[in-house]
Amino acid sequence: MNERKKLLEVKDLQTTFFTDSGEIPAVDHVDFYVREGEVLGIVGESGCGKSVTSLSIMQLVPSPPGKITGGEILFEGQDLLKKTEKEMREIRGNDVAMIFQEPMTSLNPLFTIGNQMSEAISLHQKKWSKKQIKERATEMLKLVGLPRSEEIMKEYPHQLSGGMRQRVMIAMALVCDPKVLIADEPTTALDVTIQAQILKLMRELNERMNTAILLITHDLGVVAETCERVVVMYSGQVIEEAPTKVIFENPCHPYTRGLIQSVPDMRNKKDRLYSIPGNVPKPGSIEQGCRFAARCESAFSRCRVETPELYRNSENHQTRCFLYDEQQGVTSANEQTTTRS
Amino acid sequence: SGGDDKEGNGDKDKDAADKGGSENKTLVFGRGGDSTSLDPSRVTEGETFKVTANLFETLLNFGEQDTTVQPGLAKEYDTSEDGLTYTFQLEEGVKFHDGTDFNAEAVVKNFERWANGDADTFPYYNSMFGGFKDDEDHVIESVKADGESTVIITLKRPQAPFLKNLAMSMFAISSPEAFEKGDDEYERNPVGTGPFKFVEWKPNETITIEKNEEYWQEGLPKLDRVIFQAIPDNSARLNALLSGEIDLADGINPADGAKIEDNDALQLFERPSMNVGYLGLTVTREPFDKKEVRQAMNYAIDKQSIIDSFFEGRAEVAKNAMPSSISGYNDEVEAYAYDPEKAKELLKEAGLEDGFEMELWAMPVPRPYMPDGTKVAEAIQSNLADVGIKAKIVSYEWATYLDKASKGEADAFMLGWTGDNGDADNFLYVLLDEDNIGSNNYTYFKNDETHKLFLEAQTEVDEDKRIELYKQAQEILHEEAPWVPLAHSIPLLGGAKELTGFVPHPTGSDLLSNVEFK
Amino acid sequence: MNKPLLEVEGLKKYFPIRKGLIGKTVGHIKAIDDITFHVNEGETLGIVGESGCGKSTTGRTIMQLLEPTEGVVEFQGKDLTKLSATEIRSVRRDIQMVFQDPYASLNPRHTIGKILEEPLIVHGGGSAKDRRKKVVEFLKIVGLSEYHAKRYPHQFSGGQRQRIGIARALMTNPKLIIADEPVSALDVSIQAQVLNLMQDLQKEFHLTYIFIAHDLGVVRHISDRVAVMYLGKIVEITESEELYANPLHPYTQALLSAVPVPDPNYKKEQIIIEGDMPSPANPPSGCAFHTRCPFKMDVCTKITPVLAEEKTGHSVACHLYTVEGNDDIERKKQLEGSV
Amino acid sequence: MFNYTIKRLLQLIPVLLGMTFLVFMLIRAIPGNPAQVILGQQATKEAVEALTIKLGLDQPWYTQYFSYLGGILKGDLGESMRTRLPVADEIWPYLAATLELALFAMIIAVVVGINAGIISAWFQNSWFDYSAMVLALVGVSMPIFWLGLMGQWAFAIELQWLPTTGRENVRDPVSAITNLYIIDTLIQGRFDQLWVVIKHLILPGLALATIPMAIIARMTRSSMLEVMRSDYIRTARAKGQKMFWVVYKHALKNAIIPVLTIIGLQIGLLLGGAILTETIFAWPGIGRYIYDAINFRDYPVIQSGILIVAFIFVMINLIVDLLYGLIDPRIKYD
Amino acid sequence: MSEFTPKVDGVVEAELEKTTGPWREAWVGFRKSKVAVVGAVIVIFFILLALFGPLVTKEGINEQLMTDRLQPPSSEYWFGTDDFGRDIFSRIIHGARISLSVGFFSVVGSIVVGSFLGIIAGYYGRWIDTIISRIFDIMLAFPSILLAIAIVSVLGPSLRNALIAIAIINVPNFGRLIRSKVLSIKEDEYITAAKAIGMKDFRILFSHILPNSMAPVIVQGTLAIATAILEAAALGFLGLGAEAPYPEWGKMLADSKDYLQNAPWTMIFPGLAIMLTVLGFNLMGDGLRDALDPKMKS
Ligand SMILES: Nc1ncnc2c1ncn2[C@@H]1O[C@H](COP(=O)(O)OP(=O)(O)OP(=O)(O)O)[C@@H](O)[C@H]1O
Ligand SMILES: Nc1ncnc2c1ncn2[C@@H]1O[C@H](COP(=O)(O)OP(=O)(O)OP(=O)(O)O)[C@@H](O)[C@H]1O
Ligand SMILES: [Mg+2]
Ligand SMILES: [Mg+2]
Repeated sequence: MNERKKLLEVKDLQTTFFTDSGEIPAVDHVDFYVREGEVLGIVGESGCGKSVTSLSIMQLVPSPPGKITGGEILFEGQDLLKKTEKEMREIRGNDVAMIFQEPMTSLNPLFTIGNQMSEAISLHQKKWSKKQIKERATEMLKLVGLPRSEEIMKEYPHQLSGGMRQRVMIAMALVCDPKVLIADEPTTALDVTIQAQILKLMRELNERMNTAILLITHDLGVVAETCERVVVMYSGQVIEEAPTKVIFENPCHPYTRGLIQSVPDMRNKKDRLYSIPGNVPKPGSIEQGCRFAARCESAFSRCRVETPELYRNSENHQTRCFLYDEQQGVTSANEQTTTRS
Repeated sequence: SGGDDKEGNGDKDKDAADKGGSENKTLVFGRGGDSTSLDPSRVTEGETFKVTANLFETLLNFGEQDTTVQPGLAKEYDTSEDGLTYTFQLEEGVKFHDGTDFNAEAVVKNFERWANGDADTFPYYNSMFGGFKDDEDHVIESVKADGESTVIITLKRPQAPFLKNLAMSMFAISSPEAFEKGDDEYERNPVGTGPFKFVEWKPNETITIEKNEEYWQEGLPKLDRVIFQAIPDNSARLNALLSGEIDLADGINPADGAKIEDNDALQLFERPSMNVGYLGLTVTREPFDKKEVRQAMNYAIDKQSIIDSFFEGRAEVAKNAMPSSISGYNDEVEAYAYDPEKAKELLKEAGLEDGFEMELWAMPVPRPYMPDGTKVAEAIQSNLADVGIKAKIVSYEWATYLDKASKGEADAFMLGWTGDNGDADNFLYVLLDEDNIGSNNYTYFKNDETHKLFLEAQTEVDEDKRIELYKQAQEILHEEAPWVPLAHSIPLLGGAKELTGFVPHPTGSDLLSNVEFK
Repeated sequence: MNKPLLEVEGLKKYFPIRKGLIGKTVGHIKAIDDITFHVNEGETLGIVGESGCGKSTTGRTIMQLLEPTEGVVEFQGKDLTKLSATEIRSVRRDIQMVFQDPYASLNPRHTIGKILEEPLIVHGGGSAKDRRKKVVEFLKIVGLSEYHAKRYPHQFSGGQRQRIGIARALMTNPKLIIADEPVSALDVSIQAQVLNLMQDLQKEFHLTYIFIAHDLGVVRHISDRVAVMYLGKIVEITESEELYANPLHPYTQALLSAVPVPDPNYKKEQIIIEGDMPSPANPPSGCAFHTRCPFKMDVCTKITPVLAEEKTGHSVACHLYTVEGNDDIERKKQLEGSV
Repeated sequence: MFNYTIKRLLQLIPVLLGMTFLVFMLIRAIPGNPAQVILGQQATKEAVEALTIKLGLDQPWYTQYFSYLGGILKGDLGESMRTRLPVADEIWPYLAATLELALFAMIIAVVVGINAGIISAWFQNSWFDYSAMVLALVGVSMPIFWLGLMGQWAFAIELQWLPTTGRENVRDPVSAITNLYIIDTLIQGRFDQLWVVIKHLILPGLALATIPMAIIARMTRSSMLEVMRSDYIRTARAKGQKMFWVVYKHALKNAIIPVLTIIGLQIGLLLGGAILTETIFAWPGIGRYIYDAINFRDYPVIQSGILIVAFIFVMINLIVDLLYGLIDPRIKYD
Repeated sequence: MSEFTPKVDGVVEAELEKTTGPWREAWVGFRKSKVAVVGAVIVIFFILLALFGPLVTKEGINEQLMTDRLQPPSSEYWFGTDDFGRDIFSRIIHGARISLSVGFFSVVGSIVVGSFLGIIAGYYGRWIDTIISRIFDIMLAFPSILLAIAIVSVLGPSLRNALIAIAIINVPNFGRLIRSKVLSIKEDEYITAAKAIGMKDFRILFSHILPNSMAPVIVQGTLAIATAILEAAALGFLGLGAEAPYPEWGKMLADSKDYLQNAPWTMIFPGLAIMLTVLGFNLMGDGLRDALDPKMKS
């Protein structure tokens, strides 16, 4: 499994919003990678920088006020940040495609589905005839499980339900056989039954077409069901990264642990939920120390002064917590274990 | 034409005409408003006559620059001793524009048409000849043709200004053939005997008339076409003149007179004054019911300064209710001098040593006799303040203004009058006699002596006696002072330098048959 | 438990669809269509269902914020649908609401102090000083501080705003609180805080909750009994333990299986139902769920199943459990096998 | 759509009726007797009285109102008291003159305004954006008559590039067919005249276009900015679409609806509200026509003139509303 | 029960912003916008001019000095003199008072009447809404300048009547704005919340709906002052505005129209005064819009 090539690699990415009320480092030195054919999940609470990360990859960060201020985004070894806008256009939708959280507003309400599908194709298949384009679009709609695809081509977004629209979005993203599909909370706005349909579809497409998927979500359940590997973000930073099973079986970062415990479980009723005190800080609002320190039960003095790095605590598991800092970590890790249990 | 015409660059004919200068035979005459009708007998408004004076002719004409009676379509005329019978010898061989003959029959038909009308169709006929056929006051007994070219008009009683009336533009002779098709139809398709024929009317824009090739006066008219263009705004009209889009513009602001004089491509024309601008004092309202107060007003206002500033000196200081050019003008009347002290004294006499408050009504629209009512009002206001009278300037929209003023609602109001036929009666009686209270006598001034004098003068055929009567009346009016006569303004026109033969007429309707471009 | 605090019977709310020149009614959106349930004193009734199934309408109709089309809402023995506007206003001191979007439900131009004081003013709660004291007291109860009273809603985080919303609902000492998706706008870590707070308050103040949500995990966690709604109707209602352990209605089953479980090792059988919920303006004939039901029978398209007690305290509206549906016994057996 | 149109047209009836009533009462509240005004200062009392009766102005107001209303229902707009011509015959040349000017101005305003707005939004906070928006603000801050007079002075008198007043070269008049001179000259193939007509349109057109242009530019900009932030724009960009097409295809179509509303309203305003421009440029238009009619108390002209302007105004807005439906498939009319 | 302290899980104080109300916040936002500040500075400048200017200028703005007619700008007459020999500079300063009061009071008038009608229409709906909305429709379909002319003609031309006419023609604009605002706020959740605590309609209207609909009204009001000043100038230009000798700017323009070529200063300065004032209000209105009404932010 590890043999697979890294298809997309984000290195030390920084994206900052320059607003009236100051600079917001929404993405703050973020590193991760996606392998060929892999489904990578990024989880984190609202405002932690998930969307900005994905938009940075596409270089679609609203500018002004946003700006990518540092780092590299390597796609098949080439730095996307060094490409011109024209070269980026060739990549967008062709090699790297994206779908968004809101199926209701992500389609242009004034153009037919067919029109929007065809646009996506014709931008990258310049030699195709109209007929070819139309056939391809219809075929893709069928592939994502939309019945009556011929008719849907002629319809407008508002005539479709949320689930159907999200399928159209997926079809549109996949229409040029992208190597990576970035899905930013693709099911958050949908009902559970519809979410189940969409997630199933994405899993199937991943298997069938071997498209790598970067699945962004805040729902741990979705991650558990869909992803191979998980990146956990908190306040603009990656705080933990590991294969899905590892994360759920052995969450290391206190935040990840808290997060997993605070979800009410449908299978068994707990008397009282575990809750992490306080709120998710806005990126940039904490200037010193670990960003989670204020909410962390295991925090110690160093946490409030120094900023932790991502420490590798096993071959495929990294954690941004001093508890896992090799130099001094072991003792505090033990200390921590005792306090917790 | 004047200035270099920038438009129609692609139009070769016109370019040629422009460059040749003398070959330009089209005159564009810019004016403030559009005509309401082209049938002069039906309207009272001057813009119509400006056009119709060139389409039609009257039995008698005014002098070139005055209101003396001259032959017109009638080459000779004769008055009986008792002033009741008039015999007119008509020009022969004259044809209407529609090809029908002009003759005594046609004249009779015109008079019949008017006499059978009513006050709102032929308003001037009504006011000039005392009503219509069956009315008691109707002056005209009969109009008869005597052969092809003799017309005899008999009156019921002498009317002194009768011949002058006949020279007025509204009593122009139309082709009976044409007007018999219907009054309303005729208004848009006028047919006269004049030097020009009607071509086209674009409402609120232009009226075009062209040369009448068959015109009976040899060599006239000199122009091929005249276009009357309505440009409501005075400044805009001046601009159009400056840029050469129009060749002749009336209603030039006094302030712009000098500019035209200084411009090498333009010339300034002065229209002989036949008007009066005045400040009327409503004698039924306190404190203007007191003669002293009215006189004080006369002393308080610095007419000369007003004329210098707002008429740019292009007006004559008024001391009587009519201009000096009109026969009967009393030059012996001694004008009230500008004397604030005297005014104060008079106010004191009237028991108003502390002054008083009043409304001063200012005209909202420019008129030839008063180019800028509000500004003159401001000047008057300042004069009055000097003698302790606090005047508040009030203005209404024009029709309201007239309406309210005629109801006697104003303390003091600015107004004026342009003569119709250059007769003293048309000023003094119309404006200051009790018969016209509620109509043109806005001051409600009433005086038995003047009333008697006016009525007597109306039927007095002996010119010298008439003049004497009017002179007497003016003395009384001066003493009673229902007005502060302000000015007899000289209306200005501007034209291209090349323009010759244009002689502005005091009535405001100019005959253009002698006009040409040098 | 004794007498129910609230009894809803045959409640309907139809929204007219107007059309044409004079706004003629050409049809109805049957937002809720003949629902019957009760809430006992001190318990929490959860209402779950997909978006648009009529959960909020139910809440609002009970509150008389919407005039019911038909039916009885009996609160403490009084039928609220028969009360005058003034009487209803005074009943509202006993029934309060907590809203889904904590930001939208707070007037952005009022301070928190004013927002919390308002219910007291409306219901004549003492002098200005007393009121202020009470405001501070309740701020502390929901975990905020006195100085927060001077602040404005936009200066708070989502979780804090929802606490303010809860505090406002508590100000008049209500008996029943209808919470319309109070945590669905919140992040998981915050959601846990608010759920805990609500549970604590319930114990402390002997509150009764109607807790509306679409997250089955949350509902399970907080409710004693759960009603599942589909297209304006209650399709199943029972104790929450029972529902999760033994769902009877195919829709409930599908719903439960669709919820992703945060455990990569947990393998469950997924019943993925196809298609979307039909429009309440034009509901399918018979059982509203038949268009998506994996166990559809002929009878389902014709006869509307009624909510009936299948086991003690477990009611379901499905032909699998009706006389009409019993004909196809084999099918039923098949079903039993699969559960 | 058809039903909707009918419905809207029916809804117009009370508005237009109310309009006639309002106008009717309003103008009769203005002191001044039309008969006196028509006959002028020189007229005698009897003449005025005779005309008052002839015009029916001595009747009680309701008789007058209902007889006017009856006429309207029969399609008779009345007869001008002053010129004695049926308003219906008389009004078209004025209306045409204004239509031509207003449309010319609106075309300038729309083309320049929309594009300036788009570019400003596209390059938000650029120097273009700033200068365009400051210009737009200056544009709406200028008294229009002042601008007109200054323009006349600069371009017609000092520079002599353009004619000062009027619609045509009066020495070489356009023969009116439709009274829309651009069309008339085209029909007649008089391209030399067409050029002259256009030259006459430029100054008053620009004076008139300034405010709508500024308003449209600002509206387009803010509408575009809002649209540009929306998800589907992001989607379009994520497909790899060129920014130009994202802006001009995806964003513009979505942003145009509020702009259309403004355009509709502005055309309406220009139709009746161009009095000052029409005065300054001696444009024989309907605003001036009605204004003069107010001064002359020409009741039928005022009533019918305003009614027609109002009718066109509401019709334009109806058309704009129907256009929404063509642009936005979500809007259904039934 | 005051004993009760729930185990509210150790609240960590989020970074709360300073105690700022929405209005204060708007003010902060307003201050940040350069354009808005420039606008405000202009407006304040003119307001100060209107308040105190007359105290420092030459006395007797109406005093005529015919010997000094139409003097070009000089050290004695900064902006030159008009055709009465009056100091244009002093007149413009006095005119500020007139233009600002016309703008301000006419807009306040339309806001009061418009808000009243708009609230009634929006909140009570049904037939009363239909009637009021139709009246607005009628007034809006009426070309506004013609309506103003007609109203002034009825009342007689004067400054006060011009003010009234301008106020009347702007009523439907505010009425509609308020109506639509009320309609949308009526659906807001905090209104439902207010109803749910048992609040009376009247109180909801005045304590919730009205304050929340004010922001756009203030924005619109500022912009409307700008338009009102222009409208007053237009009426003044048509001779339907201020009575002589008030130094109303539009009237000053109209009065000096004839001197455009010989004495351009008589036209340029009043024109600039109008433009600057109006520009100031427009800039300020824009800034206010951004600060008060983030949804309309551009
Ligand atoms: N246009 C913007 N201007 C200023 N700040 C922004 C902007 N967009 C995002 N941010 C900031 O960047 C941070 C990260 O935002 P982002 O949208 O990536 O969060 P997210 O993890 O996707 O949250 P959610 O789950 O709510 O979608 C936020 O705290 C926000 O304050
Ligand atoms: N005021 C209304 N007018 C017309 N239809 C309405 C109205 N309110 C709700 N509806 C309709 O009634 C149905 C039920 O709506 P309701 O808001 O109760 O659903 P819900 O279950 O609360 O959904 P959600 O989970 O999205 O909040 C929906 O189809 C909705 O469109
Ligand atoms: Mg996001
Ligand atoms: Mg809901």
